[in-house]
Amino acid sequence: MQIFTCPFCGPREETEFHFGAEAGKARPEPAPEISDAAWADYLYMNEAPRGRAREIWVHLTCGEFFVMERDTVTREVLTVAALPGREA
Amino acid sequence: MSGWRLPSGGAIDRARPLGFTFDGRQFEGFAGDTLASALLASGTRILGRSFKYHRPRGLWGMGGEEPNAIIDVTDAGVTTPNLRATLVPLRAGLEARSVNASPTAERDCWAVLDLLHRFLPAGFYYKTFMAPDWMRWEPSIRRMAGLGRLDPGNRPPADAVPMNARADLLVIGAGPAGLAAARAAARNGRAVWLVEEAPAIGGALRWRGGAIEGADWEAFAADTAQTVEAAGGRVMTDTTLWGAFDHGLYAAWERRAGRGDRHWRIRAGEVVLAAGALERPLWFANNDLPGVMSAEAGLHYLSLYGVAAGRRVLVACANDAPYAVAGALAEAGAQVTLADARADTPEAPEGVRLLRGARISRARGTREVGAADVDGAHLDVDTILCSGGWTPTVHLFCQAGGKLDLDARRDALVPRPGTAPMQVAGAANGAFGLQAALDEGHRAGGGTGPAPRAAAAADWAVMPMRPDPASGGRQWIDLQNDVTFKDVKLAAQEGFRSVEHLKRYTTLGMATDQGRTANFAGLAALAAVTGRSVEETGTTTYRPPFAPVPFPVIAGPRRGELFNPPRRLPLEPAHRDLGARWRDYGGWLRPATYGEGDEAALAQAEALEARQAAGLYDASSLGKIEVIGPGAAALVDFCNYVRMSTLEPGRARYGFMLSESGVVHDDGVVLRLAEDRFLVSASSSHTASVRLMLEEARQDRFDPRQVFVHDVTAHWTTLTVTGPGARELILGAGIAEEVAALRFMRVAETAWRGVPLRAARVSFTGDLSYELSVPARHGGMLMQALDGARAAVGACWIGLEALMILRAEKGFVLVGKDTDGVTMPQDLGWTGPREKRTDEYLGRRALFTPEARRADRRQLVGLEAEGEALPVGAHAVPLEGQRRSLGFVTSSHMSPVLGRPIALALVEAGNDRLGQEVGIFHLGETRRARIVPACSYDPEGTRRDG
Amino acid sequence: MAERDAMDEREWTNPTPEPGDRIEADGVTVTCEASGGAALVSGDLQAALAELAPGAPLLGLGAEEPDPPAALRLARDRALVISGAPLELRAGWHAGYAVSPADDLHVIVRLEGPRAEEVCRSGIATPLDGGSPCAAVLLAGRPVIATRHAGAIRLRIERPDAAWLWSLLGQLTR
Amino acid sequence: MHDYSAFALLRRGLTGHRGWRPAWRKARPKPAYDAVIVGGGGHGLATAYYLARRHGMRRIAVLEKGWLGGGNTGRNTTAVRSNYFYPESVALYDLALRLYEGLSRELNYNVMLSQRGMLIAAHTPAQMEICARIANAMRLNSVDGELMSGEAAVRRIPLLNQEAGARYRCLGGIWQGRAGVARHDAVAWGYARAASDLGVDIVEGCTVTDLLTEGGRVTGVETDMGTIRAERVGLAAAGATPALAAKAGVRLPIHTYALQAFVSEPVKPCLDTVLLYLGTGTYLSQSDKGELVIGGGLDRVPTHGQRGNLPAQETVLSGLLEMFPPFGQLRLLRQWAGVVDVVPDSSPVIGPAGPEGLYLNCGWGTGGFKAIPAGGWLLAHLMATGTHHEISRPFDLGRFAEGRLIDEAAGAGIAH
Repeated sequence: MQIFTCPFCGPREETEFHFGAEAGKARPEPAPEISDAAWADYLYMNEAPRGRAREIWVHLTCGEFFVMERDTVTREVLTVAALPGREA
Repeated sequence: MSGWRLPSGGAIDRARPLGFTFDGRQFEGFAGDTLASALLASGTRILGRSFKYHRPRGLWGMGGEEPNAIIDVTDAGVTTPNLRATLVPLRAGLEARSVNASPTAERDCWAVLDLLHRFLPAGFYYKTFMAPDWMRWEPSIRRMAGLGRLDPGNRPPADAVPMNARADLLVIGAGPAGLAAARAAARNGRAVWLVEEAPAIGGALRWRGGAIEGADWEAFAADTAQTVEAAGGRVMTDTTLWGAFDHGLYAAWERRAGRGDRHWRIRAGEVVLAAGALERPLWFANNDLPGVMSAEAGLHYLSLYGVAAGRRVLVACANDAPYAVAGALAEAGAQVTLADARADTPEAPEGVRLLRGARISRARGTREVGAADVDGAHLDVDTILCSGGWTPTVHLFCQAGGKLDLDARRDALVPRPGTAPMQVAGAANGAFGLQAALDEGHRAGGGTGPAPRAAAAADWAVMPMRPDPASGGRQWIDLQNDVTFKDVKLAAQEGFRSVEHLKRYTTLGMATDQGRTANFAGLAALAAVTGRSVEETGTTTYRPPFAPVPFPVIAGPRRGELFNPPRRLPLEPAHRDLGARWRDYGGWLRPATYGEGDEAALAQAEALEARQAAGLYDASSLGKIEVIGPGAAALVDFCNYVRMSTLEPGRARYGFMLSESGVVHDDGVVLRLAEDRFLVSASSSHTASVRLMLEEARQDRFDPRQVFVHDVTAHWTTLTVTGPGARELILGAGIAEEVAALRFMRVAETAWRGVPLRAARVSFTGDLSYELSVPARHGGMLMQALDGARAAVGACWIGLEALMILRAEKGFVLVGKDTDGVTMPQDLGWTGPREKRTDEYLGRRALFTPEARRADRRQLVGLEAEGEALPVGAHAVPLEGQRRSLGFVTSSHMSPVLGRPIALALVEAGNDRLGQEVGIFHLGETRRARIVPACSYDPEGTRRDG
Repeated sequence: MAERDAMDEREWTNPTPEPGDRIEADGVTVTCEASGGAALVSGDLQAALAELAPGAPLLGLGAEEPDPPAALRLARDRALVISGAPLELRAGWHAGYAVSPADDLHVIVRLEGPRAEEVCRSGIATPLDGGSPCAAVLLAGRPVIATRHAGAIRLRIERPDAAWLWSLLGQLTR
Repeated sequence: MHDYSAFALLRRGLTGHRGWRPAWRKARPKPAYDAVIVGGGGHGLATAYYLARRHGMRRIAVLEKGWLGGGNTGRNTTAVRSNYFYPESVALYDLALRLYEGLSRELNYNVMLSQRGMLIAAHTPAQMEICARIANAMRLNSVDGELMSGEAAVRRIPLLNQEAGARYRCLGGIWQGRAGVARHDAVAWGYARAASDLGVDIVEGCTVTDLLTEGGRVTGVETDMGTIRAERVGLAAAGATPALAAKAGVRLPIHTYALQAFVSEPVKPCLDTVLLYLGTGTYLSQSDKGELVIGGGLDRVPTHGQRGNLPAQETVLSGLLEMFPPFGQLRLLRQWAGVVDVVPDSSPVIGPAGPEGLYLNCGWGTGGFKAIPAGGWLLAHLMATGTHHEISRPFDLGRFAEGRLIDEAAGAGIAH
C-alpha cells in the first residue's frame, strides 16, 4: 500500500486515491474543428512512461484533483501540486 | 527407530503427557512439545513421502524451513492440510496424517515409482504425454500430485482482524542481533516494534544458550523486552513478518491461541532486519534418507525438548557451528563422530571423535540411515546431522529491492548495503558469531558505546561445500520437490541456464518450504555446472510471502455480510414490516416485491395495481447532487448532453451524462431549484461517479470558487407515488394542494407537517407521479402518512420488479441494462443536442467519429411477440440469409396492463427496421418478434397528468 | 416464509443503527449517537462560518470536537457545519459560499473505552493524530469523518453505509 | 526436431539423459535479418515460429532483454478460453484456442492443454441475463457456449459457497467446455524450441534501445549488442512497447498496471474447472501440481514495477474465501505481479504503425496468454505479407480514431 500526498489533506493511503490521466493534455475544442485523430490522441494516447511520470490524480475522500509526479518503477512519489489556482 | 527422549531437560512439562496419533498409530508426547519433537522422541523416522519419487522422508529442520514433515492435522474435529510438524504445538488427541503417501508414510504403495526414477528426470512431462492427448493422462497425474487433503467440511471462520500500525523502528527477529538493536534503540527513547516468528524471543540463544553481559542470556532478553515496552514499543512473538511492500509497509501475521489471528499492516519509519540464517544441507548420495537432519535442529530438539536425534550420530560439517551439537549429544550419551571437511578445525568437544578434512560421500540404508561413507570408510551410524553452511535470511531485504553480494569467507549471499531501505544485522548479514551479531545489532539500533558483550568465541568462517559432480548417487537439492543435482545438470544441458528457467524447468525451490534449504544449493550447483560464479548466476526474485500465510489472515473480515455490502435504506425496517423481499439493485438493498408468493406473480399484481390505482415505492437510493453557485448552470450544461441552463427555476428536465467517449454514462432528471442551484439526479449505482465527473469538470474547467458540488443523497428519504390515484393519495396524506397541483416536470420546495418537503412531478412510469423527499429522520412519518392514505385509493407498495415492468412498458431505459458500453444518446432516439448544440459538452466530439455516424448502429427499439416473455439476453437474428446477431434483448416482461409480452432491445439500425420481423435466438431456439417503438404503453402520454 | 429460492438475497442482520443502539465489548463500547443538525458548506469557509456558526472551529482529522457549533473540514473548500439542532439555513448560494442541508446525511457512531483507538486503527490506516486538516478518511474502504470527542472517537458515516459499519464494528470489537 | 516422446525418454534414461540437446540455440545476433521481433515472450516466439513455418521466412531474430517467457507469459493464471461477446473477439480468441488444441503435437512439446472447461459464474438475475447475452453471442459466432444453471454449476464445483449466509450464491453462468488451462512456460519453450529448429535466432539478454528508420521505413534496431538491420520489425514487448514505439513517433493508448496472481500450497484435487466469479472478480483453477492458482483485479496504480500491492491481495483473497470457505484451510504460498499493457477497450492492438515495416502486437492487458498462438499467427501474417489478416484487421490501431472500440467489458458487462 503506497502513500500519496493530497496537496490539501496530506499523506493518505493509496486506496483513497484514483488515477485520472497523464498530465499535460488540453482538451481540443471546439469539437467541429478537431480531427478524429486529434481527438483520439487526446482521449486515448499515453506515454505510459517507465520512470518519471506526471499524472492527474483525485483524492476521493475530499474530491481534490491534483498533479503528482512519481516514478512508475520505484514508485517513489516525487512531487504533488494542486491544480493551478487551487492552492489558496 | 533412533530418536529418544532424555530423562530430563528441555522446556517441556513432563508431568503432562499428551496422547496423539500419527498415521493411525498411538504416541505420547508432553505439553510443550511440537508434533515434530514428539515424533522425533518416539523414534518415528518416516514422516512423509517425497513429491515425485515417493521416497521415504524424515524430519530435517526445526521451523518453517522444514521440507519433509508436512502433515494433515485433525484437532478437535477440524482437519487442516499441509502443516509443518515443526510448527504444530502438540495437543492431546491430535491426529496427524502423512501426506502424499498411501496408505501410510511407512508403507506407501507408490514407493515403486522410485524404481523408475531414471526415466522421470526434470521436465520429463514436457517430452511425453502428448499422445493421444494430455487430457487422458491428466486426471491420474492430478490424483498423484498435491500434498494434503482439503476437508470440505472445514470452513474456517473469518475471524482474523486487520490492524494498522506505525512503528518508528521495526526490528524483525528477536535473536541476539534483534535484541541488541531493539535495546539500543529503546534506550535512545525510540518506539520499537520487535517482531519474532517463534513463540519466544531469543532466537538461537534459546537452544544454544550463552552469557551476555556476564549473566544468562535470558536476563538480557528480559531486560530488552522491558526496555522496549517502557519506551512505548512493543514486543510481538508468534508473529511472522511476511511481506515488505512499497513506501515502508510491512505485513505481519500474528498467531493468537484461541482468538482470531491478526493481520498487521505496519508502516515503519526505519527497519532493522535481524532474521538470522538457516542451515544448509550437505550434498552426498542419498542425502534425503530419514535420519539425515540439520545439525542445528539436532541441538534445538536436544535443548528445548530433551530429545536426542540418534544414538550413533555422525555430525558432518565444514564450519564451527555444529561443534556445539556434537558436544551436547555426546554429553547426553550418544556416540558421536564429527566429520569436518576442513583441515584446520577447533578442538574436538569432549567425548566426540573428530575426523579432520573428512567428507561424507554417501548415506546408506534403504528406508532410513543405517551407515555413512566418510572418505571411503564405512561408519556405523543411525543419524547424520549436517551443516553445509548458512544461508542468511535476506528475503525481506530483497523483497524491499535489496541486492546481494557473495561473501566468500562465509560462503553466503549477503545484503549489499544501501540497496534497500533497511539495515541488516547479525546472521542475516552474514555475521554468524554471537558477539558479531550483538555488535551489528547494537550499531543498527543506533547504539552508542560498547555493544553487549557475550562470553562466546569469535566469528567463524564457512568452507564452501558443493554437490559432488563425480558422485554416482543421487544428491538431493530440493527435498520436497525431488530435485537432484542431476536434474540441475540436465536443465543446464538443455539450455535452462537462467536461474528463473532452472526454477521453472526443474521446480527447484517451488515447494511449500519455498526453497529455504534448496535455493542456494541449486544456484551454486547451476553456477558450478555452467562455469559461472554464484553472483553471475544470480537469484530468483524474492516476493512476499516470506512464509506461507493462511488465506483467512490476509482476507480479513470481508466475508458474508461484510463483503461488498449494499447500501441500505433508512426505512428498511418499515419495508420489512410490509413484507418486502430484498435484492441488491445497483449496490443498494431494495425491495424486490412485497408479500408472500411467487415473485413474478407478485410483481405482475403490483404493476397492475399501480397502473389501475396507484403504487408507492422507495426511491431514496436515487442520487441527489446539488450544484450551487453562479457557475452552476455552465457546469451542469457542460456535464449534460441536454442543455439545462435554459430551464427556469422550479422546473425539471431529463438528460444524459456522457463519458468523453460519447457513451451514455447515466441518465436522470435535473431540477433547477434556483437560478444558481441545481439538483442533479443520478441513478443509484452511478451517484459516486457522476459526482466525480462534476467535480473534475468544476476543478479543471471552471472557476472552482463560483460553483460547488454537494452529494446529499443520504440526507433525504424519497418516496414516490405513481398512478392515476396518486394525486388523491397524497392529498389524503395531508400534503398541500399546491403540491398536488404541480404540473409535469415542476418541482416545489415546501413544507409538510413542519418539515421540509421537496416534491417533483417527474415520472419513471409514464403515469402521474409525485417524487416526495423529506430529511431522512422524517422518512418514517412520510411513509406512515402515505401508507395510511393508501387504502382509500386502492394503492399498493411496489418493489423494483414491478417498477421495472412499468418503466419498460414506457420504453424508459435503465442505463447499464438497456444500454451497453457503446450506446450513445442518438441510439436512444435523443438526437437533438448532438445536431443542435454548438457549445462544448462532455463527450461531444466522440459523437461524430466515423463509428458514431454509422447508420447501422444498434438502436433502442421495442419487440412485440406472442406467447411468453422473450428471454433477456436473446439475440435478434435475420429471418433469412446468414445467421448473425443484429442485437439483443435488454429488458423483457409480461405486461400485466397490456396482457402481452413487451421487450426492449438494442438492434442494428433498429429504427429502420420498425415493423419488420426478426428471429429471436436463445440457446439454440429461435422465435419470431416484430420490431416496434420502444414505448409500448400509452405512447401519447395521456396518463402523465392522471 | 417461503423456502428461499436461489435468487433471494442473503439475510442482512443489522439495519441502520438508531440513536441509543450500543455494542458492549471487552474494552470498548460502541454507541450510536443522535445527530443534531448539519449542513454542507462550500466555498469561502471563513465567511460562511462567520455568518452561519460564529466561533465554530474548523476541525481536521482526529481533532477534538467542542460543543456545537463546529465545522468538520471535508476538503479544501468544503466542510460539514454541525450544530445542536437542525439548522435553519437558506439552502443555496450565499455570495461566496454554498449551503446544502445535511442534518441527516450521516449517522454518528461513538467508540469509547481503552480499546477504542485500537478498534479504530483496525479500519483506518491514516493516523488520527497526524495533523491532517481534513477529517474525511477511508475506513475499511468506505469514507467516514473521524474526530474525537470527550475521550471517545466519533465516526460519521453516510447513513446508507451505517449498517455495514455497525456490523463491522461488531466483528472488530470481538 | 521430433524427438520428444516416451520412447525417447526411456532410451535416453538408460544412458543418463546425456543425449538431450538445448531446447533452443543460444544465438548471438547477426548484423541483419529479414525480420526482427522485439520481445521473447509467447507472442514474440510464436510470431517467429509462424513466420518460419507458415511463411517460409528464414532470417528471423527474436530479441529478448531478459530470459525467454519472463514477462506476462510466465506471470499469468494460464487460462485459455474464447468466451467472448463481440464477433471480432471470438474470432481472435477462438483462433488461438484452435491453435492451442493442436499445439503440443505441432511443436512436439507438451504444453499440457487441459480443456477442463470454464464457468463464468453469476450471482444476480441481472448477471444471468448478461451471461445469456454472451452465451447466445458465442453460439451465433459458432463457439461452444452454454448457459449453465446454478444446480449444474454446483455439481461441477461442489465446494462453491451456497449457504444462506453467502454474499453471492451462484445462480449459474456461462460454461465453455473447450476452455481450460495450459502450462505457461511450456508454451514459450515449445515455440522457442520449434522456432530455433527452423533456424530462428533467439537472443536472450539483448535490449533494444532504439528503432532505426530511413525515409519513413524501418531499417532495423539498435541494441546493447550492436545494430541489427531489418526491414520488418515486430514489437511484442507488452508494457515496454509504448516506449519503443515512441522512438518511431508512434503513440499508443496503453496504461501499464500490475496484475497479481496467487498460488496456494498444493492439495489433492478439489476444483476441476476454471472459474471466474462475477460477484467477487476473483478467478481460479487448480494446477496439475495441486496448487490453487488465483487471480483478480488490477492493482489500481499505473506502474512498470513487477510488484504486487497489499490491498489487491486482500480483495482477491477475501473474494476467494467468500466463494469457497473451505479454502480458508489453505495458505498463500507464492504471489507475483506482471506488468500488463491495458488499452481503453481491453482489446489488443495488432497492426502496422508509424514507419513502414513496423508492426505492433500489444495491448493484451490481462488476457495475453490465452491469445499467444493467435497473436503470433496474426503478427507473422502481417510481417510476411504487409497486410492484415481478416481476424486482425478490426484490432488495428486506427480503431481509436474511428471510434470503433471493441470493448468487451462494455459490451458484455464483464471485464476480461
